[in-house]
Amino acid sequence: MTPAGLEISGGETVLFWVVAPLMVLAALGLLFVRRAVHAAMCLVFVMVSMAILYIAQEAPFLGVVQVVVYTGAVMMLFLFVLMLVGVDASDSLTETIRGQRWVGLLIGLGLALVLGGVVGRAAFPPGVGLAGGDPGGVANPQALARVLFGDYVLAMEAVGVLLVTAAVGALVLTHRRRLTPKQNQRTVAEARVKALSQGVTLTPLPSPGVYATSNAMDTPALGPDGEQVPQSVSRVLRIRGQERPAPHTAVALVENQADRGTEEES
Amino acid sequence: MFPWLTVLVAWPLVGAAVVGLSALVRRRTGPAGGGTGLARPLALVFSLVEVGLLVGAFLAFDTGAAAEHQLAEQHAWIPQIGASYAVGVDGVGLLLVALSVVLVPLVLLAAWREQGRDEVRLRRFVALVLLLEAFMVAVFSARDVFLFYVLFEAMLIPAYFLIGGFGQGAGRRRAAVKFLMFSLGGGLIMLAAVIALYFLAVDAGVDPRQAFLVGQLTAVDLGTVAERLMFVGFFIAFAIKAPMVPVHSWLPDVAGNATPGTSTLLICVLDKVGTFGMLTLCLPLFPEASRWAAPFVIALAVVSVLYGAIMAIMQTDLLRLVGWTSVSHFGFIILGIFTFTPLGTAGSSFMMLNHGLATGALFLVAGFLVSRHPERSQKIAAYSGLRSVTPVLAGTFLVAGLATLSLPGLATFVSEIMVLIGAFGGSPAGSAAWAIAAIPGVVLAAVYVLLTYQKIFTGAPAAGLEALPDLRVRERVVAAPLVAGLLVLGLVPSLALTYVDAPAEQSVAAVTAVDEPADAAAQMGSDK
Amino acid sequence: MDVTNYVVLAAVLFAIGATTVLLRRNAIVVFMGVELMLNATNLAFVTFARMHGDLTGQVLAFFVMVVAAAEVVVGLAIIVTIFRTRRSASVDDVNLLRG
Amino acid sequence: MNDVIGLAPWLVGFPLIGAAVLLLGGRATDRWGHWLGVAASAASAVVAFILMFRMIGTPPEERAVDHGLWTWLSAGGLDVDLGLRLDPLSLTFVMLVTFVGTLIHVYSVAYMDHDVDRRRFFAYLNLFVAAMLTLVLADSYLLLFVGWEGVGVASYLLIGFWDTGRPSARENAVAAKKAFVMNRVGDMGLIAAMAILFATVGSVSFADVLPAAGGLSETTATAVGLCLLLAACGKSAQFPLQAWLGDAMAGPTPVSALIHAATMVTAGVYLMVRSGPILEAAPTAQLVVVVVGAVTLLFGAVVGTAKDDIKKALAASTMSQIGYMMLAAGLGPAGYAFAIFHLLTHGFFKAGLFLGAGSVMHAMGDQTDMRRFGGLSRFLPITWITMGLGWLAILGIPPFSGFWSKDGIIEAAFVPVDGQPWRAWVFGSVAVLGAAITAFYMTRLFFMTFGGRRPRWTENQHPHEGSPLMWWPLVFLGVGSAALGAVLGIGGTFTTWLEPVVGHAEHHEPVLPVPAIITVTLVLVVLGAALAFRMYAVALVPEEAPRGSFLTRAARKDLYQDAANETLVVLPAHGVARLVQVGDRDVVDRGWGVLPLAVSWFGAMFRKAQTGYVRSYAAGMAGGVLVIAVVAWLVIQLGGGLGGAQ
Repeated sequence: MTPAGLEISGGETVLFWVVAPLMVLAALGLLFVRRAVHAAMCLVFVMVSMAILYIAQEAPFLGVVQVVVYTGAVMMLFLFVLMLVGVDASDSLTETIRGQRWVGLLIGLGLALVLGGVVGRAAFPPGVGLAGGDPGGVANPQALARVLFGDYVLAMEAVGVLLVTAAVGALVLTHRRRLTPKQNQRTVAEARVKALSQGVTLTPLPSPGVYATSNAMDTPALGPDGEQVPQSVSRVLRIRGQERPAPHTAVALVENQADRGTEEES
Repeated sequence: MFPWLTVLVAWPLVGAAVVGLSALVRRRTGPAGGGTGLARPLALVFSLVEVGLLVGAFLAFDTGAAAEHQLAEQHAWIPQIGASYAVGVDGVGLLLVALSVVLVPLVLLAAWREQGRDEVRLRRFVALVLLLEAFMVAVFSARDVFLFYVLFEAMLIPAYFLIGGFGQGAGRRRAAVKFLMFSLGGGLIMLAAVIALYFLAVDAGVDPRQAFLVGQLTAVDLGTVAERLMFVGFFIAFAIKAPMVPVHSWLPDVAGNATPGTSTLLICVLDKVGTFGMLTLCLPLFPEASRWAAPFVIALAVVSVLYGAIMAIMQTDLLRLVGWTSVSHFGFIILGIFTFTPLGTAGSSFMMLNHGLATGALFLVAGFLVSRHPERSQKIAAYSGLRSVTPVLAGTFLVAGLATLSLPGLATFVSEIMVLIGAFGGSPAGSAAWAIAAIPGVVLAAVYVLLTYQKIFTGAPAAGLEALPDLRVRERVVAAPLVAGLLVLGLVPSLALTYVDAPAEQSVAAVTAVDEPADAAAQMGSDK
Repeated sequence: MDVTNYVVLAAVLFAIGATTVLLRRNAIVVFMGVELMLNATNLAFVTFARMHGDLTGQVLAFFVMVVAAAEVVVGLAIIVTIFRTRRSASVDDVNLLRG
Repeated sequence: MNDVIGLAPWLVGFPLIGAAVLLLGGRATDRWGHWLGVAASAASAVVAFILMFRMIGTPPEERAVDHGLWTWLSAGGLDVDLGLRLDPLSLTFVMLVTFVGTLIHVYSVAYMDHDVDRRRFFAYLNLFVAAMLTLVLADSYLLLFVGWEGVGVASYLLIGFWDTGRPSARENAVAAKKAFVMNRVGDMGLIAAMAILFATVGSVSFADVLPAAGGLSETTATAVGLCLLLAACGKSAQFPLQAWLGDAMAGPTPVSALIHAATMVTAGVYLMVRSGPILEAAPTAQLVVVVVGAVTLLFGAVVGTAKDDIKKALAASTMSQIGYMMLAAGLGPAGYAFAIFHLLTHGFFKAGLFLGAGSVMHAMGDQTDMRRFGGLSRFLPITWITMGLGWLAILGIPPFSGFWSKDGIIEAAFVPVDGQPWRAWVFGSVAVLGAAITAFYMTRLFFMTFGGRRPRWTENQHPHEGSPLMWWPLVFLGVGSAALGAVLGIGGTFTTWLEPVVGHAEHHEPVLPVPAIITVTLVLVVLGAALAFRMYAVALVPEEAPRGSFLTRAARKDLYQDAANETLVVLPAHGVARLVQVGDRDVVDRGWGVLPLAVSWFGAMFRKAQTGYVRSYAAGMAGGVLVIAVVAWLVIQLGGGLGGAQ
């Protein structure tokens, strides 16, 4: 049943049936993927698809705004914050609030059913279409601009103020007050000298050992007595447990040299 | 005509504002007066000027027409809901206004050193007292039910802070909340009745833009059931305020935890709103319901008389004891009002005044006593043998106590005997028997007063109290007007009775004028 | 095909968004759910505008976008602030309003 | 009479001003305060004499004068003028109060010489005189009540005069409180009586009430009469409210003499006589009055026989003598005159006896135990003689004054009322028996104090007569005890004097001939006195009281009056009070506490829903939306589809 004033082309139908299921899938991804980054990507997909649908629905301006504002700005902001919070922060999907999962699913399903049911059963007036409603055939952005800056100019202004306020608010909220004095080279140096008594060295730590058998960043240097020097390996590697012992040939070599040295002396 | 009542209400408000602003003055002139600031002297001056204004109001009042509400003013306030700013006083209202106005400077003076030397605290205290004064004056002169209700609730605000913020006892916050909850509970029930009254009045043809004027409402026939329900609504609020057994529980806690000055204002003046409301609202607005409820009310009143007195005897805390004596006295007042005799009603009206003077004196003197104790103990057992140490204090306490037990020659006696004699001839069934049943209250009064005096002032002086200072000049200045007032009104009570006689006659006439159902009248006739 | 299909799609997306809000614990993902719901309503607005031939629907969708942008800014700022103090982005960890 | 009536208010005014000056003046008046007190009382006495002489010169029917001062209270139909009623009855009292009062003031100047609070004492004494005069001069029950309670307060203050700084301070204070509270119990009766009178007669002034008394129904009159009797019992220490009088002896001795012997305690008798017309309308009440009088008469006499404390013995005697007066007051007009006559003579001889006792105590260093006296006649001759006169007077030995008044009462008691001879026999015998016991205990008192072959003093006693200020009043009172009865009694002078007030009593014949009554009485009196003489003057008196018979022990304990009061009144009352206290705390207060508890219980319930988890709240919101949507949908479906669109 196609309304009289509104012709839906076959192309649009195809477009809808291709895009809509993908959108739903991506949206469900929001629900089920573990990593927040992936969820964000899903949402980006939904939004871009949404922009396509807008354009298909005679709203080219909104379609462009959707891409620029949502995918371009909002989602980038999301990704930024994800970076701040930790990109690999992933939810465990086990539920901690008792019954929340079932309640949530039930409500979601219920909403879908009720809303869909209402829409499905409602009798809508015959569609008009924007081209039919505007015989002058003014392009969508101009028409929208007339309404926005005509009937809704006050709301427009208010929304502008709101945006500015939000920006300032975000600044204020994320502003961190400095609680300790600013560090400079001198203070750092002084602090290290002061910390000497606690076993900190002023000099740089020894560099890792360089041996032909390995690429060396993960192997400790050897002291003159053949003992391995753990500090010479990066702390990160040590904590991750990725350090390797020095090759035993090198150890033997050093020990031999040390023995020879002592023999010569004796 | 000069708007005496509005000025009397507005002046303390101005005072409170000026006291609040005095903070600015001091900052500009630098610390002066030892850091206690201008608040106390300013407030005292304001309250004394208010006394002067009161004299003006008395001169403008025509005692020949004491039953009419004089000095009346009326302006539209919120005409959409029928509320007007209508004030006016009959003799009873004027006396109670006078009581409030006279007690405030005395309380300020009595509390001069009570709140320490912190300037901010002092300023708040006196500002609250002045605010309370304004509300009290206003509530006694309100002639619009809605205005009355608003003031009735508004008084709770300063009272709450005075109890909870400036009290002495450890349980003052709890007591303040208890007071507030009881009062608000009563006020809520009253609010329902007030709203119902509006609709019924409008239905009955009262001008909806002035539907709350007492003068108009008295003429409205509300229908038996509605009238009785509304009577109950008003009465419960007033009984809580009065306070009457069994809704008295808040009173002893407040008396034991608030400062004596606060208790004086609260129990000696503010609580009179309860009995005043019964007299000036319940009786004229709901005459039939008043007659219907009278036997029950009288019974409760007599129970209050005895109950309060017995509880007073059993107290170990001096200030709580004084609080309980008030329960007993309010019982007498209510007994007089609800036996519907001109004598009893006039006695009750007079007693409202006298109780303020006598119990005020007792509270304040007890406060002077407590303030002398090294630990500010309120326990009676903490004192002993002080008659020889502080003879003037002892004498003043005894006089105040004798006034509380209604010694002939003092004003309280006149009112109490008027109530008892009047109640005996009252029209509700069983009045005579209940009046007789209330008489043992006078014996119990003697017991609680003299037992207390005996414990505190006789015997050997308690250790640590042998060198307490006697009453200071400031304290004597506080006690003297109260004692003098009690004596003068005791010897020449007609000074006050001219104000209450005609209103009493009128309110009794208002109640009894409504036609009795024929069979009831016949039955009453055969009883006599 | 019928324009109501778009509305049904909007309803389904809205429900999914709501479920996301209810089920996910990562504050950022929850927030994404909110965005999804807003977008779903926008789709409905646009569809209705087309259906009725009235641009007001598009205007409203536009306003929703702007307000949503402002909301995202503030909301994310709040999330960042909370993360800074509590080292967590889970909405379940912020339960100071427990009665 | 009218030219001097303007002086009457000064009777009250002088002592009132005296009291006010002394109380307000404080220590500044310490030096001369006591003389101001004496002067105030004396000024009153002078005014009383002037009024007295003027009244004697007035024809009997014009002797009653009401002198209004100002409208006291006028409200709600009760109009009471503050006014004084001057008639022979009140003037008799005024004379007694001012004359004896002044003597006692003078005596006190010396007696209280060493007391630092002497000024306060005189202030209270003045206050008492003012209140007592108000009581007797009042022209209405209401004003009478002012005086009535005024004397109660004065008595309270004076009994508890030594309420700090002495070992017995607390006991004195307790005694004072006991007196006031028991008086108040009686006062309830007066209040009730006034209430009934106002409800029936519409007034409480004597001028309205007394003439209307005849018109009262007998029930009303009986009720009023009994209420008044209750008041009288409280004030006059009559059975069953007698217990306070003995303890009241804790006050300084002049107080006991003035208040608790001569004047205040007899106010009950005054009230009865003043209310005569009401009692006459209520024969039942009259009978009760007589019974109360008779019981108290014996009660006091029995207690008196066993007391070793000289003041307590005299107090018991006072109680007993007032019992005589009360008995007479219940006999109607025939008894009134004798009641007042005995009141007057008793005022003199009992005041004399008390002041004598005070003199003895003063000499013996405040010792009151008669077992530690003895042989004092040589050291205190004036006291001995004056007390001797008092002793003979109270015994009723002719021609001393007690004989004239008491004998009249005994004769009146033997007159049958309403043709009921049993009453005459019962009450007559009680009166005679009482006289015999009186003779016994007074003789015992007298000889234990002054007689005996050897003194039983404690260490370092040097008894001597006090200053002239102390013994001159004794002399005056002694003369009064001896002569007053004869002066006023012979030829019925006093009866005639009172006739305008109490009415003329027709003469009725007693059941026994009068000479026989007198003879029997005298014989029994002499026997009682002789018995006492044998036991306490001839025989040796042990210094420690022997255990004694059951009756003696009971009498020493005031016939267990305190124990009875304790068991019958105090304990139950205390129980009730405890019950009320516990009830208030656990039922009323806790009952109201249930409301906030319920509220907080509900709060705790709802609090559980506030998990703090944002997602729970979101679920709530979404669920709410869902529910609303479903409901709206259902409503619309049932209401016939979505409106508007076709």
